[in-house]
Order: sequence, then C-alpha cells, then structure tokens
Amino acid sequence: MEVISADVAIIGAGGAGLRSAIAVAEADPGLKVALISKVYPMRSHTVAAEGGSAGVVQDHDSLDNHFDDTVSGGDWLCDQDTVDYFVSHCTREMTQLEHWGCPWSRKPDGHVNVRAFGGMKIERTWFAADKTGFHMLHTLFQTSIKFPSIQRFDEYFALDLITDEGRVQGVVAMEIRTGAVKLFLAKSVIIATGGAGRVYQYNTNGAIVTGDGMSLAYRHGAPLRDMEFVQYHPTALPRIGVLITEGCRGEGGILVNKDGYRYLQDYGLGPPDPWPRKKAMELGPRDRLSQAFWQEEQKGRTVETPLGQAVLLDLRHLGEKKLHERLPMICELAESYMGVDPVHEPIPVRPTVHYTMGGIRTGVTTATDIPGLYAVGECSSCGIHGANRLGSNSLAELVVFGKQAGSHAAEYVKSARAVNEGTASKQAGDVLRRVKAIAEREKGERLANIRNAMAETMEAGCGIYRTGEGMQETCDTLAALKERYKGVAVGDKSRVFNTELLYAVELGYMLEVAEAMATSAVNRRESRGSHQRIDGYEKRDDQDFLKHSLAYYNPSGAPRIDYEAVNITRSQPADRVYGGEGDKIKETANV
Amino acid sequence: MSEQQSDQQTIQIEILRYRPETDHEPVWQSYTVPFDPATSVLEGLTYIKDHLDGSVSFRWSCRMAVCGSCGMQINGEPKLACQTFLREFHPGKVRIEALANFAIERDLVVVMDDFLEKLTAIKPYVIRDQDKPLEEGEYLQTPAEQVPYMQYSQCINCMLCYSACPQYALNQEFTGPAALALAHRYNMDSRDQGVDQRMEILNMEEGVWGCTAVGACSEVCPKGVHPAAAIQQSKILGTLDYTKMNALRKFILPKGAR
Amino acid sequence: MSEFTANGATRKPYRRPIKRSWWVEKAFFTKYMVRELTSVFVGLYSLILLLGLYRLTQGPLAFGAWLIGISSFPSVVLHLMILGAALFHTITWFNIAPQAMPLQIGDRKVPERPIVIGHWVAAAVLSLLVLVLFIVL
Amino acid sequence: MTKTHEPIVWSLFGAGGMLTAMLTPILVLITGVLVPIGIISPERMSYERMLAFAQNPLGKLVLLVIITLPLWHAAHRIYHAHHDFLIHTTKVHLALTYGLALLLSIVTVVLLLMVGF
Repeated sequence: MEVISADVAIIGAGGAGLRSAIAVAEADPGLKVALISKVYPMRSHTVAAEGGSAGVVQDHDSLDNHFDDTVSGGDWLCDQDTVDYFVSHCTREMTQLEHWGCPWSRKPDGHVNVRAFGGMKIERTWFAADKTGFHMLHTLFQTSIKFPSIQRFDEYFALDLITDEGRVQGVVAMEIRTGAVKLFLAKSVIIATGGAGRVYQYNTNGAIVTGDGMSLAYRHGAPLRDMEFVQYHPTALPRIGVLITEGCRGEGGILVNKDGYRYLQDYGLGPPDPWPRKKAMELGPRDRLSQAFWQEEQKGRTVETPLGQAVLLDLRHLGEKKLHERLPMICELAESYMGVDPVHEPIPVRPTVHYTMGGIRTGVTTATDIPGLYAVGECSSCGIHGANRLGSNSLAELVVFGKQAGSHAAEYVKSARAVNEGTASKQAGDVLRRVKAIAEREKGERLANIRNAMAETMEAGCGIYRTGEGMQETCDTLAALKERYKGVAVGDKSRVFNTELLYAVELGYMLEVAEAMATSAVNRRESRGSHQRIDGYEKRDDQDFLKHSLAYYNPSGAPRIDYEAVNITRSQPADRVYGGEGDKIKETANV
Repeated sequence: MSEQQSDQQTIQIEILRYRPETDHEPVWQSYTVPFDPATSVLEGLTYIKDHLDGSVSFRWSCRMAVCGSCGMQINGEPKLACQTFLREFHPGKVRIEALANFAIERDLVVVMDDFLEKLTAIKPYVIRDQDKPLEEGEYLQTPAEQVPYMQYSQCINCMLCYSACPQYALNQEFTGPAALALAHRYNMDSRDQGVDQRMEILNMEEGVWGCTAVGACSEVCPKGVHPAAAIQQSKILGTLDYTKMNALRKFILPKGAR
Repeated sequence: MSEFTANGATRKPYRRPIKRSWWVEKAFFTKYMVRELTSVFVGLYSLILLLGLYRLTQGPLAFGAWLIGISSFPSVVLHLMILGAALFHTITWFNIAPQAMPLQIGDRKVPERPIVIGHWVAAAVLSLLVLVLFIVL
Repeated sequence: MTKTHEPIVWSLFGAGGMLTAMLTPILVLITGVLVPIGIISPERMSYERMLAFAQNPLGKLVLLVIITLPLWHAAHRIYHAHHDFLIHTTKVHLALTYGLALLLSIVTVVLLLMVGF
C-alpha cells in the first residue's frame, strides 16, 4: 500500500478545511499539509450557503448583542466561554477574508454592508449578494493556492483514521479515480467534513453531506455531542430541498398561508407591523418558524403544491431592482425549479433539514478527545450553536475555528512523537479488508433501499415535532437497518471511479450518525431549541436537561448516552422571547 | 423521488458508458425513467443509479447549480444536469455524454487535471506589495468599484465553457475561458496589484491570444460570467502592456483600494 | 474482475477526437466560420480599389478601362456579394465590440444593447457623411 | 507558453475591423453599385476627379487607410482560420497572409506617391 507522509492531514476542503490548511501554512510554512477531500474543493457544500456570515461591525452593535443573540438563539445550551471567543474573533476573520479578495456587498461609502438575520437584534450579517458561501469558499480555495506547503489530494475518499496508543497517526483514503487505497501518515489530523443532513429524506444539503468525519471520530471513541439538535430551515423548495436564503426575509419578504395570512403572529412572533423588524415575525429564529409551519399544516392552512405541502414566501413588494441586485440567485432558483418569477408571484417553501448543530465534541481550541485529532466546522460541536444555531453563525464558525484548528494542529505537531509506521500499516490493512468485503460481496441488498428507509424513519421520528414513541421506533428501525447494512452488496465491481462502492461506505457512516441523533433525542426528555416534543415534555427543563448530550460509540448496538454540564459564565437561562414580547421585556429591563 | 408515482410519465435516457477496465471505447446504454415537471436530468440519473444500474458514475452534489459538479453534454449541448429538466425533452429522448473537449475518466466523469492547472496557474488571488493590518479594517470598495469585476467572480468552475470552446478543442494548451475570466476578475479588483504578474501568462500565444472571439463560452455559461468579454478586455490590457502604453493602461485598471 | 488490492486499477482516459467538420455540425460555429470568411470579401474589395489606384497612376485610358470593368454586370454582382459580406461583418462586429468596452454609469453597468445601437448610429452618420461628401465635393 | 507579437496584428485587425464595419458597406455601395448603374453619375468617379482626390494629401491618407487596414484585418482572420481548419500554420502561411498585407501596403504607399501631388 502506498504511504504518503505529511505533518498535518486535513479531511475535507470546504470553508473550514481550507481555512485550517491556510492557518497551518501561515503558522509554519515548513509543515507539509495533506488536504484530502472526496470532491474538488470548490464543490464542498460551503458553496451552497447563501445568507451571510456574522461579525459585529456597526457602532451601535456590540459583542454582547451577538453573544446574547447566539446564546438565547441556542436556548442556553451554548458553552458561553466558546461563544465569547467566537463573537470576539468573527469580525477579524471576516476582514481577513475581505483582504483576501472576498467580494462582500458594500454600502455606498465603500464600507462593508450588513443585513439582518433571524433571531438577531441588530443586523451584523456580512453578505456577498445571496451567494456568501460561494464567494467565501472560492476566496479561500483561490487563496490556498498561494501556499506551496498545502498539497491537495482531490477526490480522495477517507475510509478511516489511524490511531496508536490513543493518539491519531494518520488517515486511510482511497483515490477515487483508480480505487487505490493509500495510507497517509500524519502527526495531526483535522476533520472538516461538514454536516450529516443527508440522513434525512428532505434536506437542503448536497449529496456529499453524509457525516463521514463524524463517524470516523465516533468510531475511534470521540463522543458526538448534542446530536439530537437538527435545524430545519424554514424556507426551502418543497421535495427538491433547495435552500431559499433567510436573506429574503432580511430584505422584507413575508410568509403567508393559503389564505394570504401572515400566520407567524399566531405563534408568539407578532405583532406583524412595523416590518421588516428584527427578532420578530419572519425574522424570528429558525426553529420557531419551522414549528409554526408544522402547526399550520396540522390546521390544514398550508398550500397544496405538486411537490407537497408548502407556505408562500412573498417577495413581490421588494420590487424587481432590489430582487435582481440583492437576491439574484433566488430569482434564478425559483424560476428554473418552480417556474415562479418572485417579482410577480410568491415562492412555495417549506421547512427542510438544513444544519446539524451537533458533532464531534471540541472546544475553543477545536481539539477533540483524541490527542492530535481536531475537528472544525459543521462536523464539530464546538459549543456555540447549542440547541438551535443562529443564522449566519456557521459560516463565521468555519473561519474563526478554522484558524484555531490550523494553528493548534501546527503547534501540536512540533511536540508530537514520530508516527509508528508499523502499527499504522497493520491498521490500514484492516481497513482495506473491510472495504474489500463490501466490494466483493456477490449477492446482497441494494443500498438505495436501506438509505431510503433510513431517511424516511429519521423524517418520521426525529422531525420538527417529536414523541418518545416515534423516536424509539426510529432507533429500533435504525438498529435493524444497521443489521441489513452488514449484507449490503454493490453491483459495480470496477475500481476506476466506482461511486456505488463509495455510496455504500457513506451509508455506513450515515447509519451510525443517524443512530447517534435518534438515541440522543429519545433520551432528552424536554423541549429545547430545535428538539421539540409533544408527548408531555413540551417544556424546557433547565433542572435536569440544561446539559450537553454525549453519544459514545458502541460497536455492538446503540450508543451509550452520557451528559456534561454546559459552560455558563454570565447569561442565565431565560425565556426565549421574540416579537412584541421581546421588545416589552427589553424596555422594562432597559438592557 | 420515490418510484411509486402511479400516473407517471416516463422518458428514455441514453447514457454514453465507458468503464476503462472493460470497455475499449464508449458505448451507449438506454434506460427508462419516470419523471414529473420538476424532475431534473440529475434526478433522472440518481434514479437510474438507485434503482436501475448502480454502476453509472457521475459527479453531483448541490442540486442548485452553484457547486459546478454536474456539467455534461445533454443532447449535444453542455449543460448542468441539475438545472436541465426532463420535461424539456419529452416526448423525445435524452442523450447524455461526458463534457466535450475533456478525456472521459469513466461514464460521465471527465479528467479535470488540465482545467485545475490552468485555473491555478493564473494566480487567482489578491496580490499586493503591502497588505494593511487587519486592525485597520476592510479595504474601502464602493459598489461602483465592484462593477468591473463582480460578473467575472460568479464562475462556479463547471467547465461548460471549455467544452463549448472550439479553440480549446483545437489546442489543449489554450488557457481557456474560465481561467482567463478569473484572471480578469482579479486584475479588475481595486484591491489587487498583480496585473503585471498575470500578464506574464495572459499575454502569451496560449493565453488571451488563443481566443478568436467565437463567443460559445458566454452562450453556455450558466452563471452569465461572459468570459468572452473578459478575454476581449484582457486583449486590450495585453496590447497596452506589450506596447508599454502605461498611461492608458492605468486609465482602464482600477485605481487601487483605499 | 481483478482481485481487490490496495493499488486499484490503471486509468485509461478516453479522448474523443475532434472532427475537421466541427464547424459544420453546429449552427453557432457555422455562423462563426461565415463571419471569419467575410474578411476574404473585405480584402477583395481593397484589392479592387488598389487596382483602381494603380490604373490611376497609368493615366486616363487605363483608369477608364478599370471604370468600365467595375461597371460590368458581373462586377456589380460581385460588389453586391461583397456588400452582403460587409454588412454581415458589421452586424457581428458591432455585437462583439461592446465586450471590449465595459462602460458603467455610477454603480450600474451599461448593458451591451445600447452600445451596439450606438455603433449603428455612428455607422449611419459616417455613411451619410461619406455619401454627401462623395456627391458634393 | 510562447511569447507573442499578436498585439500588433490584433490592433491592426481591430482597427481594420471597426473601419470596415463602419465604412465598407457605404463605400462598396457607392463604387460598386450606385456609380456603375448610374444612380450616382459616373462623372463623380471620373479620372480627373479621382486623380485630384489622390493627389490631395488628405485624399492620400483616406485612400491609404481604406485600402491597407482591411488587408491587415483580412490577413489576420485568414491566418487564424487555418487553425480552425486544423491546418498547422508555418512561416509559409505567415508570409502568404501578413507578408502579403505588408507587401500590398507598401505598394499602396508607392502608388500614392507615384500619382503625384
């Protein structure tokens, strides 16, 4: 087996992977960085992010405001020390991106412009029209070309981590275009593989968002934290799942049911006017808006479309100039997928799985429980998102903690012991045998059946509103699917660019991540953020459940669930209030 | 898209298959796929992969025409499979082939190395003699100063322009539309001072001078990047660079960030 | 199928050859080729004028013969073909010219259409001027 | 990457292109159609008038431009069209296109001098 040695190996070349690669290169140009990604960097799912990236920049705004919006948005499950670090470094990283050429949208005077996002008191979302993720990713990819110490391994699929005496020693990956399995020796590994939205049937995520890195770390003992919190984005195209950015609502777009009524006012987010207005109505947090849709659907007040139930996102009053200038991609998407021109017609939308709050447990330094292993971006749970991510915090997270991961990995490598190639090669041999078993199995179940069954049970049991019974059923179904997965067979026996084999391996990752989500969910007997129950646990229980859930891998069954305290420094849990209520309390407490 | 749509229309999809370990040359293979007005060609391909023939290989991810993975020839035209709909071809059939002007790695997957080399060769990053400290905040750049380069920054690297460009077909050394448009994006960014370095690549036979303004690149571009325009403007910059008319060149280039 | 080993399989990328008739098979490229070949007619017209200039230096008799030559029926037909080619060139040239002229008013890019129309207006004015000068002077 | 002198010929091609786009149609119409069929009286192109025009310095300049620039335009396009026909171009092709344009430009200048002042 070919061996490639590097100082730092990074899995995933999206916003987080690229930023950490650059950070290692800047920390020490002498360190060899192997940037491994199963797709070319510009295809990473960061490219699909539309809305924006948060960073306090206006004089009347403050780090505390950003801190409060994040912590209250996360229903107080955020680690406040990490949030403090995060909010105080966002603006610097956004400015770094600007210096690297990122085309942030501007005010007439040339300063960076910002707009409002759901759950945000004062607007602080930097944006590049409605393609912020795209421009950030391309800026980072193009800037990474400047650093010779970063060697890219495009279209290499990560099969497993190599660990020795509890320390990470490298990665085993397959070169997709030849099928060759190679051993990457590295003193430090950074996982930046993104979220796991694809475990759900309807999601806004790309095909590659299958939780690979989460599963790799999980299998090697790193706990997956807060996995039960999966964010539904309130406005995505029905069935297709393509995202319609929150920026539409930031610009003044409204949501109406089939009677043309702005239904959000019935769910504690009103009064509807004046509009647009921060932290109210359509600019409430994502979990509230998604929950409101579910209620409207129960009451039969949603619109029937060929692609399923939806509500209407009305942008007509914004006018053609503003729509084509500020939301060009949205007009394109609505036109080509739904045959709807937003200038003249409202866009049918519905909540769709969008973001995985949970992930590999890390902290401010992005270090995981395994020495030498770091995790950054959506695959990690660094502690800032809590039970419900504030819109535009995740793009900022990529660069703020990407820099952390790179710098700390570079630091770690200096003192790390040399890699033991012997044990590494042996482990790599085991990995090869595992993949060989799947590839060479003659008869077995078609993986699409298992995948669809997983996606359907997750949607049914771990959706917007959950019941203990429903979640338990999902856990049982997933356990059965894991059994069936042992017999999955792949028809394609070739080696060159065999994507069917990769889909089979991905399915293995997804089943484990889905099980961690469902098991963590059924054990959380309260409602918090995006985890809402309607079986007697409707209330938030700060007594027993103001704590992070931890899912530990169990090779022979469901994960062991444990809990750990939430780091609370200065913001005590209070009611999450938005809309009129929020304003009232703000006046009284003259915060 | 589950398969139990009852009153389902179906359509014929023919794919140019090529498995290097067994095929000596590409061979057409036909499939029948159910669809409705919102079914994209990409969803047709994923249906085939899930239910009919798992060995069909193709690149895809975002399904919203922003990642650039799913470029392929659809009925002879270079298109993004996720943004092209089966409804457009019914009742006719859909013939899908890997992107033209690139070697086929396998089925609908092309070899991208040449494209990546060209994209990275033109120094697609801000080049400055001196970068001001981050503490001093962002470079000022008015919306008016963004107009000269914004269009050329929309490229999703989907390579449709390369598959449409006859000059790239005739001469693989040609730098090509997307790379030249990206170079122009940086040349026209008021924060960049790297135009001279990029001219060393652009002002070559295989650089902008490999283009004869056919314009097919701008026709097929799904993001309206208009690489043909970027190249014509780069030819003028190249000419001014060659003839040392620096005064006129300064007039065209952005004034530099404040 | 070979045994599943660590070193995978050797790649065999397949290059589809470019056909000499590439510009015949697509209307867009045929139009491009016709556009390129209009230059032959434009060059031919310069040769005709050059011949006229040469005859001019040889005196009235030679120049008179050239005049008669270009007044012949075949010559008029040829000039009509050159005219057709020249007009096709003008259309395609004016459609491309704006690409090299990125104009903007404030923070709005001037679209290509007005610039194309501007070129046509300029052509019309110049043509009228030439016609008038030719008749008057 | 090979050095290039393309900017020179491209500039001539561009100038020739704009000139021919603007003026060639009306010129061809006048000298090739209107005068020959008599809509404009042939007297306008008589030997005496044309000689006077050619002898006038401004006339010389106009003739030089409208004869030579289109030649360079045509030479450039014909040369590059070879690539489109998959013909590998050599020095011979350079001579037959740009070389010819240069030669004919020199001939034009000589004739314009010979015609006197």
